[in-house]
Amino acid sequence: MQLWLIPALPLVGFLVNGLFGRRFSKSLINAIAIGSVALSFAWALRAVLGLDLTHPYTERYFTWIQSGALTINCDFTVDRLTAVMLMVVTGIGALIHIYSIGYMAHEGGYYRFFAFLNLFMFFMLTLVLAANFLVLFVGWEGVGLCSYLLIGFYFDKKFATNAGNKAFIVNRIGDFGFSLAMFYIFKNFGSLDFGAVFGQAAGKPESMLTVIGLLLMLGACGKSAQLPLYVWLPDAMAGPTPVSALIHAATMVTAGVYMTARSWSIYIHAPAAMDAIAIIGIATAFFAATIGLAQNDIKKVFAYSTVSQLGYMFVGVGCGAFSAGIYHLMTHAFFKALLFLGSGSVIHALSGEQDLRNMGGLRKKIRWTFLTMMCAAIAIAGIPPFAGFFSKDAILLAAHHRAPWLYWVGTITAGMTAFYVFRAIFLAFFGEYRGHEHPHESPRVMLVPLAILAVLSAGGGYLFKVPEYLGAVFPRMEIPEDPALMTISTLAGLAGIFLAWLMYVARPGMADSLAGAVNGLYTLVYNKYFVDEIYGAAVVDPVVNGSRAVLWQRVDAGIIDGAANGVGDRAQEIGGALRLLQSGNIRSYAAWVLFGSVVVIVAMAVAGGVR
Amino acid sequence: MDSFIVISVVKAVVVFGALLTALAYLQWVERKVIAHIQVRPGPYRVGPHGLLQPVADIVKLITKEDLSPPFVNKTLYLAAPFLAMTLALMSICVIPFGPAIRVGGVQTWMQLTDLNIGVLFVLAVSSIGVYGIALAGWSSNNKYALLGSLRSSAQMISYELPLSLAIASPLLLSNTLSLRLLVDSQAGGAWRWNALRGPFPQIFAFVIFLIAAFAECNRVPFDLPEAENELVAGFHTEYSSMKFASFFMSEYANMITVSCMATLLFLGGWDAPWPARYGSSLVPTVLLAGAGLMALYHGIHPWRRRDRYSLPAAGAVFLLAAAVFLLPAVQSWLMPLFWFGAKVGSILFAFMWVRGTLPRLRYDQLMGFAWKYLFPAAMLNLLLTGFLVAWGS
Amino acid sequence: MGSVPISWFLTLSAVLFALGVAGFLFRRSIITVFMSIELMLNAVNLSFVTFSYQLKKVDGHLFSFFVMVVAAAEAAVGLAIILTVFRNRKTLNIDDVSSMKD
Amino acid sequence: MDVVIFLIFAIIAVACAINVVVQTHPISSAISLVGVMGSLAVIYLLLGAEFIAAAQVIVYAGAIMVLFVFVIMLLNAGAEATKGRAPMAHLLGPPLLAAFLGILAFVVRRLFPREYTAHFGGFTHGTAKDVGRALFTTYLLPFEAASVLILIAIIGAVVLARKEMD
Repeated sequence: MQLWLIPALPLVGFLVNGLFGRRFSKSLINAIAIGSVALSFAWALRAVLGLDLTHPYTERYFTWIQSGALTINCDFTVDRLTAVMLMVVTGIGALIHIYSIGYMAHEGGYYRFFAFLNLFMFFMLTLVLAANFLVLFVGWEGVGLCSYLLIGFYFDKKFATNAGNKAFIVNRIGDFGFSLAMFYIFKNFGSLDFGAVFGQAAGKPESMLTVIGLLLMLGACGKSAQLPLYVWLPDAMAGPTPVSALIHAATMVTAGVYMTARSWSIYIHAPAAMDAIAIIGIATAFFAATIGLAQNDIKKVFAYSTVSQLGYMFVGVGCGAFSAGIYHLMTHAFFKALLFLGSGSVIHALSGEQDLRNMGGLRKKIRWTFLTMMCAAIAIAGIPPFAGFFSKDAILLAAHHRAPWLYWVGTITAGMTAFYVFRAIFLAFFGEYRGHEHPHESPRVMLVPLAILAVLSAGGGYLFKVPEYLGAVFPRMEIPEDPALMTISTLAGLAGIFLAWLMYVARPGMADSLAGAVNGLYTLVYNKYFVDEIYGAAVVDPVVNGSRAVLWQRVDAGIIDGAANGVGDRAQEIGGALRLLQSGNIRSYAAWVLFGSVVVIVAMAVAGGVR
Repeated sequence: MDSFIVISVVKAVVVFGALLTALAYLQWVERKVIAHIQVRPGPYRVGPHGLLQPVADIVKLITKEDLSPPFVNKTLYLAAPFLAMTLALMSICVIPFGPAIRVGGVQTWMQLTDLNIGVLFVLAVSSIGVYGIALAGWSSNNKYALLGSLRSSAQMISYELPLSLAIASPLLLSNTLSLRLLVDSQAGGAWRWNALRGPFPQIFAFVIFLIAAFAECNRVPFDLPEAENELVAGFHTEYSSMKFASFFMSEYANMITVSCMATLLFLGGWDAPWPARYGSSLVPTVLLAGAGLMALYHGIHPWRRRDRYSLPAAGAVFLLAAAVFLLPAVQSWLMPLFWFGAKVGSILFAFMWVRGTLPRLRYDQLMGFAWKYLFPAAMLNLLLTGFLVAWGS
Repeated sequence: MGSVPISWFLTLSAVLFALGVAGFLFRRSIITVFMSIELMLNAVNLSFVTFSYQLKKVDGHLFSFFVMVVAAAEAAVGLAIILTVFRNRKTLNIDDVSSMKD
Repeated sequence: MDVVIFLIFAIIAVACAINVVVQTHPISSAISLVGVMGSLAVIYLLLGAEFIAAAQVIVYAGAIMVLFVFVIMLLNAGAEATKGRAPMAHLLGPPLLAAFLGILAFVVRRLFPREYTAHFGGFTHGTAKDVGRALFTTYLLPFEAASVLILIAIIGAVVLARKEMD
């Protein structure tokens, strides 16, 4: 089936655009970048439709690393989980590539942007197709690299490069956990192949599996922006909006969820690790949702919303409802990509304005953007029959099955989600226009992807019955349908929408007075619980100051420099003594050489060469 | 063992006797040839047609005063002509003149000794040959001599490269370094000679070899080391009597060696140009008989009085020789000798012919020609030959 | 027809090598020093050929062949350097060419 | 007879080598060195190294030493000065040299007892064919490297010896 073509096509696009793009016209760059991704999508579609995926289908290419007991093959594998991810990544990726034509039309570094996007596609598809942990890790690190490159796309702006650095460094912590997990897996399983590892998982002691599970979870927390490593994701909005949509909403950040779901056979035997995932997930969901309530930057709102929704996915996989987690992953990819792209369209319309307070009344001016974003907002609020309802409901059902309090917190979070998303919608599209720019509708090349995603957000829940499709992959969980729970969560969503309407459309002053009433709480939430400041004080400052005081002034200046200088000084002294030998006279040199060779021959003779 | 030594000694005496006589008479032949090219009679006084001129020359050179200038480096001054002569004669040791013969029940080769690496031996000896000239010029402590020997050293080093490369290509065809086997590999007629045979006739190598050989022997048009109008007499300005004669003889010995090498490498050695059954064995008889008959005719109609007796006598000798070539007993070894001599003689004649015809080159032209034309041409020829030989095998 | 002990060849090689070293040490003309190096190389070649005989393998011949090649290259470059030195310094005394120190 | 031949040429070689060292005039040294090389060529023949013997004469005596003689003549190098300023060499040299030679002779004696002998015809694989075969199979890479080395040497020599064109 030549699975390697799927990631290789974007790689070719990256190489061509990256190496020669500077001299290409924009249309040629578009053709290469989008063509490669579209072909990749087509090939992936062919693979998914053409293969019988009830069993994993693996292709072996070559032995990558051969070292002692360690054998790493470069293998790609496809099963139904991979198929879902492939479709999401290539499909949404292709749409966002198209959207980017319009969004990036007036930006510098056009070829660079598309080259990086293609490179990202390559790594993401490698990650998804990988048949062992190390190849997955290659993709994992590669998407991290692309994320870094694209967050810092406006590298002449300080905050963008800082955000890129932050994302990179925070992710290192997670990767550290992932690496340890791989070492531990190899030590205990003797292999890193998925098939071999997951096949043996059932027979291994629970404590060991728990350790592996927790370490993998640490990696997933870093990549998927869970507590306490979520801090990089909101900052990552410094990148161009299509990047936010593709990498920081739809695909890369879900890699942690994918990896956790992929490792289900480890987790299923490590209940403690699963509990940890569920708890972290629900905590993140709730925590991020509260922050989202008070943000004024439209992209920040959706960023915290992303963190929150990723928390939902974690709850899903943590409760054993892996298929529900993946289901939500897919629907989230639809509506969150749409929200970001829509907000990008809004920002585009306002020539770069991102603050909600400077918007308003855009409903009539950019009608199509408004309509599509409404679809997404309803979907994320969990109102039936939009896509978000089905997946969120599946997760909440599983959560209730696991522990009722998870369900209740999740439901409250769902209400908050509906509230802040509609708050953003109402602030942006309703009321009077408060800005100064002259808004204009986005070009068709941006609107078509929006429309497609709107259709998917609205009907995706019906169109793609992911849990049933994935039934062959994951262990079946018998959870009875409960109309009451479904109703309650839907009502929570509706309540959130109503509250938002009340506060921002019906009585615009109410929000401010409410904020004044709970001033302390509002300040806390508005400043994101001062998490960045706490991290700064607790981690960053000690490291920086400690490095400066101890590592630099003591270790570096004292020991390392001292050693180097000392060596130099001694060498100079010895050289000064030896300089006397250097008479510049070749014949005396020859005499010394002769002396040396006599010594060597005598030494060899004495040492036993001759008896 | 004893017979081996005796045979070797006999062969050495015969070969060197013949060689030294040939050297002496080669000088006479050259003077005659050049004289006829220049439409004058040449040596004529001593003996009939000056035939005894070489004897007179030898007597003159031996009896001349042996000058030894006071400013020379004695040892090397004396060693140089000796060295030149020795090295010039040494190559003859490995040159085969003909096939195996039986004399008085003893089977032997018409060759002093056969080496597996005969060609390399000749090359080696000729490559040291330059010392004689270089040392002679240097030890004379005379700037003309020094200039002459410097020119000579540079020239001989330069022309040795195309010479070696030109030698290499026929070796590729014959696949041996032994001079005797080299001839064997070319047996069977002119179209089997290395100069003519496929896959790639070595005619170019032959021409390159001859040109380089002219330079190696310091012959016109490459006789810069002894260009008398620039350098008095070049490297042997300070030499006289027999020491001078040694240089002279070594030059002629080198010519003979080189001609022998050309014959062996390119012209099939002692092989007849076509097989005996088509009458190649009659060629010497016909030639000698023709010469004898012509002499008889001129004896009957003499221009001068004394020709009435001398020419018929010469004609009788020629006819006798023609008859001898018809004797089957001697034909087996005389025919190879005849063909070998004929080929060597033709090349020697070419040496003289060129000397009588061409002017001398300028020094920079000489070096430029070697490095810019001869060397690349020889290289190209060798490459092509190697390629075609590899292709064919 | 007595056979020659292998050690004689090697001793000859050693003697020639030592003479080369002596020439290198005690002679002052650059050219003679250079020639002493050639002498040492020749001595080494003799050892190679002798070992080749002793081991009944042709490899020693190859080594001495390569030594010759290197010696030829060395002679070409070395003599060119000597020419240059002489052109610039008007001397061939090796002790006068010690500007690397000063 | 092998012994006689060996002794004759060994003595010539050593005598010429001594002459190389003691002669004050470079050209005398050079001629003596040619003598050494010629005698060594004969000894090579004794050891069955036909090709190397021929190459020794052609390359060493016929090319390298001619080059030396040529340069000596070109520079008109006279006899060298008798006074030098390498006290270290004169101080260290003789005893070290004696020690060096002694040790080498000792080692040779120990490692090669008298039973190891050589005679003419004892080794017949030194022909041009054998050497060539080894050269173009086992030693092909060194051969190519050597050819590159020669090319570099040619260019280097030309660059060094060229007259300044300014």
